[in-house]
Amino acid sequence: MTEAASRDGLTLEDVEVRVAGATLLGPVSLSVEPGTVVAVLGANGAGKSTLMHAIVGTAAVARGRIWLGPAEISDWPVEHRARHGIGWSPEGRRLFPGLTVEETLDVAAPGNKGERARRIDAMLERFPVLAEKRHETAWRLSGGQQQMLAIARAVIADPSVVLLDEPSLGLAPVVRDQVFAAARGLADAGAAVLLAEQDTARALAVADRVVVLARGRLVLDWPTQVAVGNPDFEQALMGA
Amino acid sequence: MRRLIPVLLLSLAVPAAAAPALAAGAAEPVAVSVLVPITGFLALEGTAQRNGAVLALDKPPAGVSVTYQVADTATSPEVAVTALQRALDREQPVAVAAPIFGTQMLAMAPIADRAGVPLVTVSGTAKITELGHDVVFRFFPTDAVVKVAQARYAVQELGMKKPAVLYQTTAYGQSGREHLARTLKQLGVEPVLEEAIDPGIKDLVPALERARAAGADGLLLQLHSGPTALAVRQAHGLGLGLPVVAGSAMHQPTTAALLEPDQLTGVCAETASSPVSEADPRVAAFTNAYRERFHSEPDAFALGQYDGMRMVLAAVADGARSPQAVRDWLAGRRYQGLAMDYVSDGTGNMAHDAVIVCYDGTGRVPTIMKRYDAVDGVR
Amino acid sequence: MIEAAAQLAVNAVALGAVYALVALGFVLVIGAVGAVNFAHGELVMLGGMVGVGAAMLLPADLPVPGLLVLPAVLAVMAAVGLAVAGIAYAPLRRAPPTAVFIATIAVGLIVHHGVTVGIGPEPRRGPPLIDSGILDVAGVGLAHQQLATIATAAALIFAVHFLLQQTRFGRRLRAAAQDPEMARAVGIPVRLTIAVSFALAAALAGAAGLLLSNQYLVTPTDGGALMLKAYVATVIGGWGRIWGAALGAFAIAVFETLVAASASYLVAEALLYLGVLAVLAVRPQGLFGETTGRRA
Amino acid sequence: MTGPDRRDLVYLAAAAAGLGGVVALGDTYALRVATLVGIYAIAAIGYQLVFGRLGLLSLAQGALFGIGAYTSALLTLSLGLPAPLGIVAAVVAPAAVGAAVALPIARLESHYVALATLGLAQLALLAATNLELTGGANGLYGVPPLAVGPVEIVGGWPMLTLVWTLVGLCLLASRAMLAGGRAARFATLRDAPHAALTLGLNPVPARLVLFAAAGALGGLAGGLQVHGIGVVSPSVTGFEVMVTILAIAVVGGRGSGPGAVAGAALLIPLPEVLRFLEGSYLAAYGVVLLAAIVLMPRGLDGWLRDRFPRRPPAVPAAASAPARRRGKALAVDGLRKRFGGVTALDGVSFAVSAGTVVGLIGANGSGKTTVLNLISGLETPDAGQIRLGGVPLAERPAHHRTALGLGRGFQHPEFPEGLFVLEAAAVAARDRSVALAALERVGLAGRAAEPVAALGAAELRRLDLARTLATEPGAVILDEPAAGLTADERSALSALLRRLADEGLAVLVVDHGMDFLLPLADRIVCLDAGRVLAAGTPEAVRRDPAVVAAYLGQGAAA
Repeated sequence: MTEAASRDGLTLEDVEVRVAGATLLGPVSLSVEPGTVVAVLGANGAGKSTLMHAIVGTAAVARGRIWLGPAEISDWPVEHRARHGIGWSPEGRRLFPGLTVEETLDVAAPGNKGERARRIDAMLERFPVLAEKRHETAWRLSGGQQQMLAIARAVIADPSVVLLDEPSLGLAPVVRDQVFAAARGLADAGAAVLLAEQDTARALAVADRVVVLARGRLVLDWPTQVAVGNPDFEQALMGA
Repeated sequence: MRRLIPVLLLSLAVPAAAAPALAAGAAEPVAVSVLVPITGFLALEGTAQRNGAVLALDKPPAGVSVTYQVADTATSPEVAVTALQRALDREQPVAVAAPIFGTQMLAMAPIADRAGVPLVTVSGTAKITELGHDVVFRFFPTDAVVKVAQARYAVQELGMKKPAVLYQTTAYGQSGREHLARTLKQLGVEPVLEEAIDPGIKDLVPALERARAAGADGLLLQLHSGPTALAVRQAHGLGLGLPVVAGSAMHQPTTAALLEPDQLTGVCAETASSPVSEADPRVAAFTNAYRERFHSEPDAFALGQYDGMRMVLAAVADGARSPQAVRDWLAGRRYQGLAMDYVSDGTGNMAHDAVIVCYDGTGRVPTIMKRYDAVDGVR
Repeated sequence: MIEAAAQLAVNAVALGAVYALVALGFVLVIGAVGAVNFAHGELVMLGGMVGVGAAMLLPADLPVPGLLVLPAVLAVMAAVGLAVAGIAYAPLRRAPPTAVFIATIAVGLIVHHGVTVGIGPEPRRGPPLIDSGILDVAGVGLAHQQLATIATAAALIFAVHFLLQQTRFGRRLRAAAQDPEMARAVGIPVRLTIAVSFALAAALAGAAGLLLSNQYLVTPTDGGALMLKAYVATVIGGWGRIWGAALGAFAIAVFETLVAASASYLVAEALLYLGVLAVLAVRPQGLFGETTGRRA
Repeated sequence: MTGPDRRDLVYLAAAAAGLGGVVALGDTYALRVATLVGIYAIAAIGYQLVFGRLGLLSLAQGALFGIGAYTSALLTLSLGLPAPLGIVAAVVAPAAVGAAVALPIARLESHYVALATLGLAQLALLAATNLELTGGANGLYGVPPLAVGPVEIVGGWPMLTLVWTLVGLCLLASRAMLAGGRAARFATLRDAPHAALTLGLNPVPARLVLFAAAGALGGLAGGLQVHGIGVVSPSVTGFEVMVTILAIAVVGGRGSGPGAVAGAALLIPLPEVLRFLEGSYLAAYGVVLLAAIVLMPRGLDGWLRDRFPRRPPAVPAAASAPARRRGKALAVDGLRKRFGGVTALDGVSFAVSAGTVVGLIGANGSGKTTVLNLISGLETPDAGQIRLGGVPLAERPAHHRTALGLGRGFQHPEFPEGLFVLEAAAVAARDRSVALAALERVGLAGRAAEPVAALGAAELRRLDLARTLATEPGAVILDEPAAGLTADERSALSALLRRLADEGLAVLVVDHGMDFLLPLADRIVCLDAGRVLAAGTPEAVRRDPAVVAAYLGQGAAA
């Protein structure tokens, strides 16, 4: 795609999330350029999901600001952010169990009926495993198919920022590869992709940059080539 | 909680003087309390009661001044007792227009007895005058009168030998069923079906089909207004072709209004009176006044309650100024009301006549087909 | 005998279809906000009364008065549904579910007694859907009225089904009911879908009320029993399941007609509740299980 | 308690003012309304136990009220029993009914509880309306008033005094029922059922007792009612009574006894206040009820709580209770578990000796939490054995395992609403000093008197550990106790776990962070896809190529 350069990136500026007085995240500053994949690594509870919730709007930001391109979105309601360029595939996928593949994509797609049909077709072309399950309800899909659907749902509105939270969880290795290829493909099409993962190796293979979170704070933010094989990085990761 | 205290105090202190004092004469006004069910499943009958009482109390006889207040007794004995207690304490009535709902009367009677205040009602429940509380005065024939008329008319005039009885699972329905069964037995007739019907039941076809299957040759209904209309209509729709003698609910103009005249063909009902059917100018005047005041048609409950309150006012006009005096007057005198002549049988049953009204298929106003006077032998 | 059985079966279907409309509206609100709308039975009654009132405004002797007032009933009741959402749900979004329960009880009281005072306690008959007449099918006389009732209820049920299954709005509504937060995160305006659910539920209640009002009359005290039926149907059918609730409604209608005709109303009612208890003893999840709210 | 709760003073002041109001008015009507308030208050105090404390939406309290009323009416009318004995029966019979339905009903999920109790109530109503015995729809009349010797209590001050004395006694009884930490235990059973099971709290007796008590109070109210007005009709078992009691409980504040009294004092006289509106008064009642719930969604009691917070519990001076438990070895052997088509565990075996710390690691979804759930009894293994100190556990219910010496901590611990830290820690403890000792060990002793809600996520995790330690376990199993902790907190936790092991406990810790487990654990077990991938000393496991591959991926390992 050619529009990559004109897309919006994501910028976080000293973002903090607190719940019941405890700081779950931050302060974190981070930016994701259009056309790049940033891998977010770190142990469970390090704040990866909280970071995504803050960006999506499902967790309130106590301090700091979030920018989508030139617009500050920190105070925008969740659905407003979704309609203006934030796509999210959450941890655990959270599909709508009673909706079919097609219906799931339809509720998330913008535009009139023809426009939506065009987008759905494009999405099913991009994720062929879903095409054959087009009329199957979400809860009957296999884990890999469900993950593909969650990603497809996140990107069908053509968001400029895509957040993928543990997309490879519980998937067979070959399916994991497909998921990561899909993440890379999104960035190559111009999106700013934030990828939270536990499968470090695969995440590194597709990421342009890698950041490590530990106890809610950003402890490392390096280009991938610098990180791979670097003992400090390994130390940060194992110690996270 | 602290904020509630004023509310609580206010609740108990709302003055009895809220009602309009209708001073018609120079005499010191007496108070009457109207305690009837104007909400809940007896709201229709209770509203007729209220209207009848109000019509009487608004135009007291010359020289009598009366104040009154209306309170709802809803559907439980508990609410009725509270309302009575309030009236006794705050209004000091010489008489109370009391609910048509027998269960409430059973709860109120002992309290009124202790206070010596007469309860003037149109409840048909037989038991309310059988408990030795000599303050209950009933201006509507008891089930022991109207059910006799209903059964006799069905058996003796219409020749039913195998009637089916459909009755409501309410005090009205069960008491009526008991007296119907008793009279039918005396007449040597055994019902082929007795079906209890909850007021929440929508479809009466199952009961009608059971009646048909049992070989019934007539229907005796003891249902409230809506279900009575439904039974008549569905029986008509099924083409059962059975004669119907219904309880007093059928005579209520609101019930007939729910049916087309042709559906009413041959349907009869027991009642104490049928104000809309009477040509008597005094009853016609009552009917017109009622229509004008309430924009609806009066029924026998309204007329009975009207007569009852008129008799109370007559007592007051005759100098009875205390509850005890009014009670004695009601217990001892004969009174010519609009529906009939009233006299106590010694236990407070004032009405002893019943009529059977029937619809001829041309309209919604029934004709009086047969009068059963002094059914209980009083007078 | 066969005629009688056929007649009863038709009655069961007609009653079941209307009860299904009642239950459908009830279950829509449960699906949308997870709360019981205790005023639902009163809304059915109100719908019947609105139908009675609207029919009075029509000139007499129109051929299909009931069908003519149906849109008006749907519109008025949808507005009432929005009002219920606005006063009994919106202020309590963050409150415990029992608060919504009590708030809707209060709304039910207001509707019930408002109607009693406003138009009187007497039973009313709603306008007939179409002309009265009997269609003879193999010796069984089927009232046009009843057939029209079944057809109308079925049309509305399938319209709701179509709306929920085949339109984007319906899909969004289902998505919002299943996971409101996720629904917002894909751009669905969840508050709007909730308001629409209430409006739709009340409109269905109103339609049911209109259908009942001609066939079975309407009185201001009808709400309580209808509410209980909707509740029972919904739980039998599996909490929150649209088609389960409709099936539960048919089960109740079957008890009220077929079982009642072969035994008695009392036996039928006792058996219904004993059956409910037996079902719960064997299947604590309801007869048809429960899916709404579960994640994939 | 450190002196009276200020909220109680507000209630007492309100009660005194109410009494003053009644005295000032002084007529029988005012006394009757006040008596009615008391009767409904009693029924609602009972209802709070099931609805508030167990959290079950029972719709049978109205029926229990009715059963009480009919029982007493029937016994006094047909057997000529003296009214006080009738009242006793009115308490016993509904209590028995409550206890009988408690267990089958309490295993149902929320809405099904409502339906089952509704079904029972409808059957009761059907019976009352249609049986000869109960007098049909008319009910029973001429029920004798309560009498003490020749003195009849028919109404007025005697009845008011009797009823409100009973209200007071019911409040005391309900308070006693909730004293001694039982309130916290009931709340834990209600809001944190899994934690409750692993803390050894048995839901069965709690349900039996609370359902029976609710029935007893409902029946008492019904008995008082029937002897007060002399008649009973099916309307007492009807839905309206139930709705009134439910509204009182919610408007009063869920779970609160005094709130129930306040709710009754608000709602019962309300129709009387609105009486002047004639037919519209019930619609107006609806408006006020709606306003009340919108303004106070958590009820009067919740509203007062916001203004007069509960006083913190007294913290014992010394916390030097010695632990009574000896360390016990924990071993699992051949554990298998499938969920639907997914094999979560496929023959997992390992052991944790007393006095050692074993770390259980593995990627998400590798089966770590399932192992903990099987050991603690929240799930049942398809195959395999679990032994604690040689005693087989697999067949025992979860709450028995606590008594045998097993303690479990959760990754996302649940805590009931409204407790103080010490109360939450003491929920399964022998006494509060043991709980305080446990708090001291996790570094929360200084916050013992603070509300649980004031704690952060990391502190909640420590509190969870404290309430587990307060059961004096011989072995503890912990699910990611270090997640979300700061470096300092982690080293403190690490030291604590080490100390527990040194005292002889077997400690099993699930974690992701190698830096936490490597210096702490004596042994590491690494799970992958439901199997043990590697087991051994931390250094050995860390160097194990399979583990490195699983953690860093082939690319990084290469």
